[in-house]
Amino acid sequence: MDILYRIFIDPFVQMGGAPDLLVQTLWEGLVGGVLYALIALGFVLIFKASGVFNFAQGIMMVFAALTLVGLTEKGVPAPLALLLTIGVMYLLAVAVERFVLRPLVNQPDIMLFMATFGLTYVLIGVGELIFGGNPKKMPTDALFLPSGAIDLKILGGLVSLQKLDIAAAVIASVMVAGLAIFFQRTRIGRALRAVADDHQAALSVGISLNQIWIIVWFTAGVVALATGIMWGARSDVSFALQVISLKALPVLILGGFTSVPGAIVGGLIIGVGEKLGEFYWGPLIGGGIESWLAYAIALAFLLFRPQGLFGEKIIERI
Amino acid sequence: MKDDILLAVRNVSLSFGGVRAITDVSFDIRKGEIRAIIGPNGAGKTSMLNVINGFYHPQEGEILFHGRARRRMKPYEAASQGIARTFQNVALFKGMSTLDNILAGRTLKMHRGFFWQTLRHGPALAEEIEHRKFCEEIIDFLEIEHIRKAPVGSLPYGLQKRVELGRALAMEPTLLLLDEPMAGMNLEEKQDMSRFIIDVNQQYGTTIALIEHDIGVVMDLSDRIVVLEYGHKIADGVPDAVKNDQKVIDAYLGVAH
Amino acid sequence: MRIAQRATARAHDEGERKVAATARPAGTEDTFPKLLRHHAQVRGARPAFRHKDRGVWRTWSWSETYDNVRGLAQGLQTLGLRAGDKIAIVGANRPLLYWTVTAAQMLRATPVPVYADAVADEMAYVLENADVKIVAAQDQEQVDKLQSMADRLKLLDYILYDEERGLRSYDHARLRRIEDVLAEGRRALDDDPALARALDESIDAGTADDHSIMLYTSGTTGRSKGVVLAAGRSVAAARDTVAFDGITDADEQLAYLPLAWVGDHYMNYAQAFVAGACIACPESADTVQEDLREIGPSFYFAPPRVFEAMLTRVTIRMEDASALKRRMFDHFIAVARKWGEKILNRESVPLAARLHYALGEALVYGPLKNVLGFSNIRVAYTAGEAIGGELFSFFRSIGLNLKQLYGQTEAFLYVTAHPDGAIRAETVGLPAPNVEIRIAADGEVQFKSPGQFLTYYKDDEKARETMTPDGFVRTGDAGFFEEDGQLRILDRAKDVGKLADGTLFAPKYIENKLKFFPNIKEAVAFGDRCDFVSVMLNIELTAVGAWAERNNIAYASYQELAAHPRVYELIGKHVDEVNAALAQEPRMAGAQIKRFLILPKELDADDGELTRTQKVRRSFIAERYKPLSDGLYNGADIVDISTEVTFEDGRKGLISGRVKIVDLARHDAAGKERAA
Amino acid sequence: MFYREVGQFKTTYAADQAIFPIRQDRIGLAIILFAAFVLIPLLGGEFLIASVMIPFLVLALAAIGLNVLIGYTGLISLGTAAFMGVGAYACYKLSTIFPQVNVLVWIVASGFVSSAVGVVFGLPSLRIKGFYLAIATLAAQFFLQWCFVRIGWLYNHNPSGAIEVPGHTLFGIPVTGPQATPITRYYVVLVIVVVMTWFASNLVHGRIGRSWMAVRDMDIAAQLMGIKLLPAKLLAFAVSSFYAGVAGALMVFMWLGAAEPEAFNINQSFILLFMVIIGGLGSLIGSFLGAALIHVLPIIVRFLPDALGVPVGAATVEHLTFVITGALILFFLVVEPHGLAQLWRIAKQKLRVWPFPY
Amino acid sequence: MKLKRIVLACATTLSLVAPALAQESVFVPLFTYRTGPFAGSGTSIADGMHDYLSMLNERDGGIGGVKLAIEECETGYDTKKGLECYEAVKPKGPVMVNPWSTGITLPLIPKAAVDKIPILSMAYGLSASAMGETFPWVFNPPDTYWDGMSMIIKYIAAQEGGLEKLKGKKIGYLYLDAGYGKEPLPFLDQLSKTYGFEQKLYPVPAQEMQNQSAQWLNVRRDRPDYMIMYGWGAMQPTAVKEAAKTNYPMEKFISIWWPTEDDAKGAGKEAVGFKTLNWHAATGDFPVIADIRKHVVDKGKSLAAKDKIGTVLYNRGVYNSMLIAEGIRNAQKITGKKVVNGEDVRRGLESLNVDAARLKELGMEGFTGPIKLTCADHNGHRPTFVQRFDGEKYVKITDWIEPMTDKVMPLLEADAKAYAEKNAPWPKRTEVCDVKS
Repeated sequence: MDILYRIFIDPFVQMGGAPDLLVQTLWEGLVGGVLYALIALGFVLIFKASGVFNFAQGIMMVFAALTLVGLTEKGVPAPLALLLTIGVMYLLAVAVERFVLRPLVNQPDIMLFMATFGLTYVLIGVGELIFGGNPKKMPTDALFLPSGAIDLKILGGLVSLQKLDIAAAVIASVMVAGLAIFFQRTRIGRALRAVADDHQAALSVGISLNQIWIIVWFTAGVVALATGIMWGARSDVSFALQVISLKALPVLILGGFTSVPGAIVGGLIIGVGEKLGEFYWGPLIGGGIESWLAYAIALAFLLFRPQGLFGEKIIERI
Repeated sequence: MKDDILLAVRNVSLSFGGVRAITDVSFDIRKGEIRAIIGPNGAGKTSMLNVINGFYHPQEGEILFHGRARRRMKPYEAASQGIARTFQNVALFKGMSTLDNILAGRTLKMHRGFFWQTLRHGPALAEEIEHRKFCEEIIDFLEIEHIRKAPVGSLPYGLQKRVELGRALAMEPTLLLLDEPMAGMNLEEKQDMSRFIIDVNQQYGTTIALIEHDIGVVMDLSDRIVVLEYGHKIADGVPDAVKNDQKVIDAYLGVAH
Repeated sequence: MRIAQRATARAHDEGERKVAATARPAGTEDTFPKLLRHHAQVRGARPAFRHKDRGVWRTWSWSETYDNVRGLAQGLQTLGLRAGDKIAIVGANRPLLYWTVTAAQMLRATPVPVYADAVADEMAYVLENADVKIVAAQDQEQVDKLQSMADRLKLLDYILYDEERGLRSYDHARLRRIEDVLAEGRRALDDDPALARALDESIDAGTADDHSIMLYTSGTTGRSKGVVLAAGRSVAAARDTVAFDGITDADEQLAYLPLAWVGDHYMNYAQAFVAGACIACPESADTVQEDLREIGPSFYFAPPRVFEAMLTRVTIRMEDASALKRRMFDHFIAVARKWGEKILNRESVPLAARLHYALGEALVYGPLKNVLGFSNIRVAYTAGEAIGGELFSFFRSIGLNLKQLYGQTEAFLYVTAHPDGAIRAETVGLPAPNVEIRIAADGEVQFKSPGQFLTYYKDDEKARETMTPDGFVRTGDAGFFEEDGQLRILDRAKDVGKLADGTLFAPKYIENKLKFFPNIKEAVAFGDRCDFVSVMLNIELTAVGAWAERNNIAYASYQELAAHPRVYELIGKHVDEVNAALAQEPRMAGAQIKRFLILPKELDADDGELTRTQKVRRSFIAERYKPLSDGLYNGADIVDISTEVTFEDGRKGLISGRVKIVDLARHDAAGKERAA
Repeated sequence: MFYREVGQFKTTYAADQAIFPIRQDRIGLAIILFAAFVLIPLLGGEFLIASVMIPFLVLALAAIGLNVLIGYTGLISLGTAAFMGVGAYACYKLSTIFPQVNVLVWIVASGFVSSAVGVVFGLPSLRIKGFYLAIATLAAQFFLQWCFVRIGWLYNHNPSGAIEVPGHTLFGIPVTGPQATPITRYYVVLVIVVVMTWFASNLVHGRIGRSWMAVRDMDIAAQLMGIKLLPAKLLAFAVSSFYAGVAGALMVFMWLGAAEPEAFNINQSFILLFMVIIGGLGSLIGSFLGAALIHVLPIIVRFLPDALGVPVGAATVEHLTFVITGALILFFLVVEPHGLAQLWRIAKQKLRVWPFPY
Repeated sequence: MKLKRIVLACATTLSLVAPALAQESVFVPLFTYRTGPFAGSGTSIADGMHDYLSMLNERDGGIGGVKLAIEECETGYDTKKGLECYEAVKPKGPVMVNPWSTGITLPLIPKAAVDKIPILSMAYGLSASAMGETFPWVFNPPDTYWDGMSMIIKYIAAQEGGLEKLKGKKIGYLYLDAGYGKEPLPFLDQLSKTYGFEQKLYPVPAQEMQNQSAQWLNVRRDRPDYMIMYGWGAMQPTAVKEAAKTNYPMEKFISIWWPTEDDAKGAGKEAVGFKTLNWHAATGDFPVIADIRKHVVDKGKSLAAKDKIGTVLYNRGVYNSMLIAEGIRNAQKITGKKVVNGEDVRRGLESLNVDAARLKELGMEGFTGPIKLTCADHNGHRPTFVQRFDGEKYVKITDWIEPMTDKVMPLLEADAKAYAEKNAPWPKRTEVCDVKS
């Protein structure tokens, strides 16, 4: 009975007992979720336009952040470094298109998936070769990112909102909005949407498939950079961040591989879910369950809706 | 013999998310006959086959096989009751050889368990060889000796269709469903395939239901024909009757409705 | 095929073959059934027949074969086959069909193998002419053909078939499955010892004078004739050559040639029955090459066109190889050409060359022979037509002991054969054992041989014409003996003519020289009583097609390719080379080719342009393509032609187009070129 | 070139259905086995045996397991390392609870434990396909790894949090622990790997293998052949996990000697995945080739510069190894998407038709 | 020539005929990790170890007239690669190995006695290996993690005014959820019972090192009076940042000896006050460092970044190498041999006695305290001090704090015994003992 109490009653008692903590937990979950969502967004962009399940999105994030930090450490002014990094991400997109996607066109999806594994290893190696394996500090000030916290004394307690986290949320919203406009309003964006449905249709818009790939990968690279800056500012920029990026995978399951809103909503659900789980239920089984909770949530979800939250129902044709 | 009804479709309706694929269709297939289902594109022919072998479950109506009614049946149950099938777009196991594909059709007839399978000696091997013999008869029958060990993915389309037929035959079906067995074939290949279909029907007494676009072939091959249009049955009968049916002529000439 | 096949033969799984200790040539038996009985007793467990069926090589030992043949004989007897009756065999190489031959011989009936690809009319003629009572056919296709001509064959009682598919629903009043006949016969023999005794007696009663077989010659002119061969003579002839080539029961050969051809009957039936060797039947015509590789025969016989096709395939496949590999291949083939034949002939060769050759053996020749299925071959023969020197020496140089023989149906094959160590492409060798040869005054080759035929069936008149009064057989071929005693064949005696200026004109000789080029499939030479020699050519579609592909020449049909100017250029070079070669030969220098053209369609036996053995029917072609043959001699450069063709499915159609005729420069006898 | 297939004909189906129907292949196999059983122990140094061969064999076994799942049944799994972990921990527990039973028994038995766990995590595979399933298997990876850390019972509450391998003997010869010589351990691993490879080969060539491949190539058609998807997939999970489990037990007991949960982390899963991909999906030989390449290549990269006298920092070499591994993966995917096994098949085919190109 | 080398290289890698090393040298392999997730820490340690030994070679021509053959082997902090390194160096006759990873140490422990290669796992690895009677071949000076925990508790007690004041206090323990972080758990449990404080546990899974917000939310809820951290790699800077975010008083946040300057710097000035244990200085103002600069760094023979010299982990590497060098020197002294082997160095380490005078000779006066090992005690259980981060560097703020050896020893003994039992048959000690304590 005690067990049942601790599982089903106690956590809620705690929530009620310290609403400020609950709010804080939710906030932390939301912020974490936003960052997961950003990584997932990169996945979705690429998957939507090229059908490639880009496992390298995580390492792209690390690589982008490392490049930025590496450049600033070399004394390049931060804004310039930012531009240069964007340039590097563009070159990366071109290289990926030229050396990975183009030769692998028409290969089964799993091959492209594996190729992004190879890409991951190459980027890790190159990244470490150039920047070394040391964790690096994100020059938040130089990038005009706020620091410090806003402390709200509410609910009989204190809810502390890091300005950085707020910035992350704002940037994420801006990016999503920007991408939405890009997809809805621009010619290239429409082509990108078309390519997801029909490669031929895209060609009729007058953009070659290769260009589209470059654009998508570049866009994903920029998203990765933004994500990298945020994560880097929260902890340090190091290759260990890549493991965290795996968290975007359950987000994808939840949101569906092709849905931008799905990535956002999925990210938030996963973020909040795992924080609540870890905070209120984790201690029951010794804590540290965050490492798999997200996957478990996604898996449970998947069993009921195999195509994800926003994915289209798969009708099998024969 | 020929009047025994093997399979009856009774008032079957099927829809996908509101889109009607089949509406209240009934017909039957007699033992030992070659039954054709024809109709313009999108008439619901393939859906009908999918209903028969349990891949789709109709919202209304029922299917009687050997006189027993069923509404929901899994495809593998259909298989174990003796319904085999080929596909419109060849659905072979591309990574396997011709022989392995045909042997795969014997799966239901093979019973040696996991233990013997790991050893691949004694009973498992004996069983494997026994079924190999059976498959060799099919290979001989379909005249595909020369591609016995070739991976099917690399075979020309016509041969793939033949292998697929072989795989279905390996199941020793009572009812064989052929979905456009001659699509994309040239004249000679069509003649060969027609010969095989007739031989199967005669030699093994297999009942055959087939979908085919080549009306000439259908008229030659089949004993009776069902004509579907937009999911409705518009005619049913022997080739001559169907050929002269006004509705059928309209459907094929595309008279406005 | 589910015929008795005991475990004995299974010991030879995986193709392991051991020389049986009991190997010794058969002795006194003078008929094939007696030979069979002998082997069943002496080497009962040794494999006699193999057939790739349902994916594996089913094998029957000699004793199983004997049992099966006896059963079949009994079954045939039940169906009414008696001594002196004729039974036709139509189909591909199948143990059951071979057994039918022996079973008939057991009953002292005469088997008559018929070309399976013959059109109904031809076949009907043969069956009618031979007074066939029963036909053993392979499958539905043959049965259908036979039934279509049933009204013409008054004597025909039964049609037997091997493969049941498609036939089940046929009216079985006069239709039997060979297997069933065999099974019934066996049952009868088992049930009734008297029958078995009677059969034994029938075997014993067989004499050397029995009509062992009747082979219909295709004949370049007129209807084919049934060559009647006697049992004793056949066995004696085979016995001689078995000894000559040392064939034993360890030998194995692939039977893939038409049953009705003397080559197959001699090599795959008579010799095997004498020596106790094993006969392997391929799975289907499509798989012969593969089956050859699997079986790996030790004795091999093929007409030149088979070797030619093989070399063509080798060349084409090598064209697609990487540059490095091609260079290696070319290098070692050059080495082989230089030393290979010498090594094969056991001449003295420098050690360095031997080593070089050994390296080539490891890298090229060995693998090549492996891919072609030649690795185990001890002796290979070619016959039927002249073989190109290049072609011949190519196979010899890579270590295949290929020899030529000259033979005739009337001789029961062997007239001459190459002895080991003295092998030249131009000659056909020394007289075979116990064969006497002489050159008649008009240059015709005449012989007397142990296997010599008895007569032509129902045509003693013709037979008498063929024989000289002193018992020699006229071959109809013109030839002469070289200094070393080897015979050299020029052409059909009646075809050898003279140009208007009296120069000797041997059309076949020129045609063969042309056909030795892989790009030329057929050649028809004209010139008798004309001012000069001219030829009509067929290109080899595979070879020229591959060449065209490499040279970016687009074509839609054979006709288009044949008329392509660059193809003309290519073929022109070949013809010119032939001229250069002819110029080197004193007898032939005058008969160089002055004009040639490439025919817009492939010559085809179905159109009567070739015989069933793929020999050109010169006069028929000249007549059929009259505008062209006229054009060759009236100086026209371009001639329009339209001609009827028969498609594969039997439909007829019309082909029309314009054909270009090309003039060539002449080589003088010293080899230098001078204006024509 | 080395193939002389002339005269190798089959008179029975048993011979025709043999896994190595060509005599030269059998000879080649015999040579390889001879080398593995005789030459390597005889001539190889301790490093070769302990750090190259044993890991290579263990990884190859795990790769075979993964290949059953991905290559033969078409189910992507990113949790192989965790199943290896299950095997390792199961073997540890079993051998400490029942120390009197021979450890080799437990190594095999641990495969069954892993198998059972594998089946549980394979259950979603009926509803989930493709990448979705791949991600679902990550749940297994992280959850199981968490268990290894969190459940003290699994590691007998060792303060080190690791499982350690006590010495066990077989016929008086130490097979585990520090007393066991590399050669002994090598033989144990080799025998197990050879036997299990043989089993796997039998499986994939028979009815079960065909039904897996049918599910992989065209699951709809497979169902219509009468193949039930869930049992087929679960069996693949079970067999795959069994192999992974045994490999995991071998890894700890025969190779590492002690292991922390980190030994079974996601990286290990990825590396096994690379082995299977580079080696060739749906090929047992490929699993070996892939394991050889992925495991041995870094060793060579690491020792080569040194041996060549080129001073390259240890760290640089490590980075280069990453780049090279990644580049190789890309290279193979681009040049030969079907992996080393396909190269091997092509090479073999070339040798068979030598001197012809096809 | 190149070809010959390649052939030779292949021969050595594959057949591994152990290449005969140049005579008159002592082979010291260094297992390092300049790559992988912990490269940040590993690089400094590797540089420190490498540079000190190189300095000895450059300055003194080695030890006792024998050159040191130093060879780095990259482990990437990966157990499998570590074992590979071990197998690779084994044929070359190393006098000891420094695994620099608990994961690598554990499988090596049983091998040491068999291969006769001593293991020096300096303040990491298996705590119980401090018991020389059970583990004659393993050395883990100068402290075990349990010693560390006891000293942190003692420091906290000192802040509160005595051990008895701990009663009722809440002490949080943030640890890497792995063997290393979990090891002190039973000891902490024991201490909390003894002194009546409440322990709060915050495990950080290895994959979540950089994502600790949940743990720190718990911290916020529980409001522990003190926080203890056993972290590693990226976990440490993240923890400091999270602590700052959570407004946790930095002065009450005490870590075991692994955090670096960089780990704290990330949180900027909010990290001021963060404390860690240490047993050696964290500056470069010592003769020994000067010598390293002079003989190694300035000659361009060091891989170390200039600003890292004299930092916590660099100095730790130097300290580690000092132990190596002294062990070898001692072995030479005991055996009288110049070229010593693993067995000799085991004896050398066992009778190691670096006293104040010797430290002075080494140019390490004030750098660290004396250390003495015995046959029974392979650890030394040396006192440590607490250093406080001042925004730039760590500053020593306490005097030496002695560990609670009395509490630690029984645990170690029990553990060693349990280890020997679990790994039965564990060999009985037969090795000679030069110094009976």
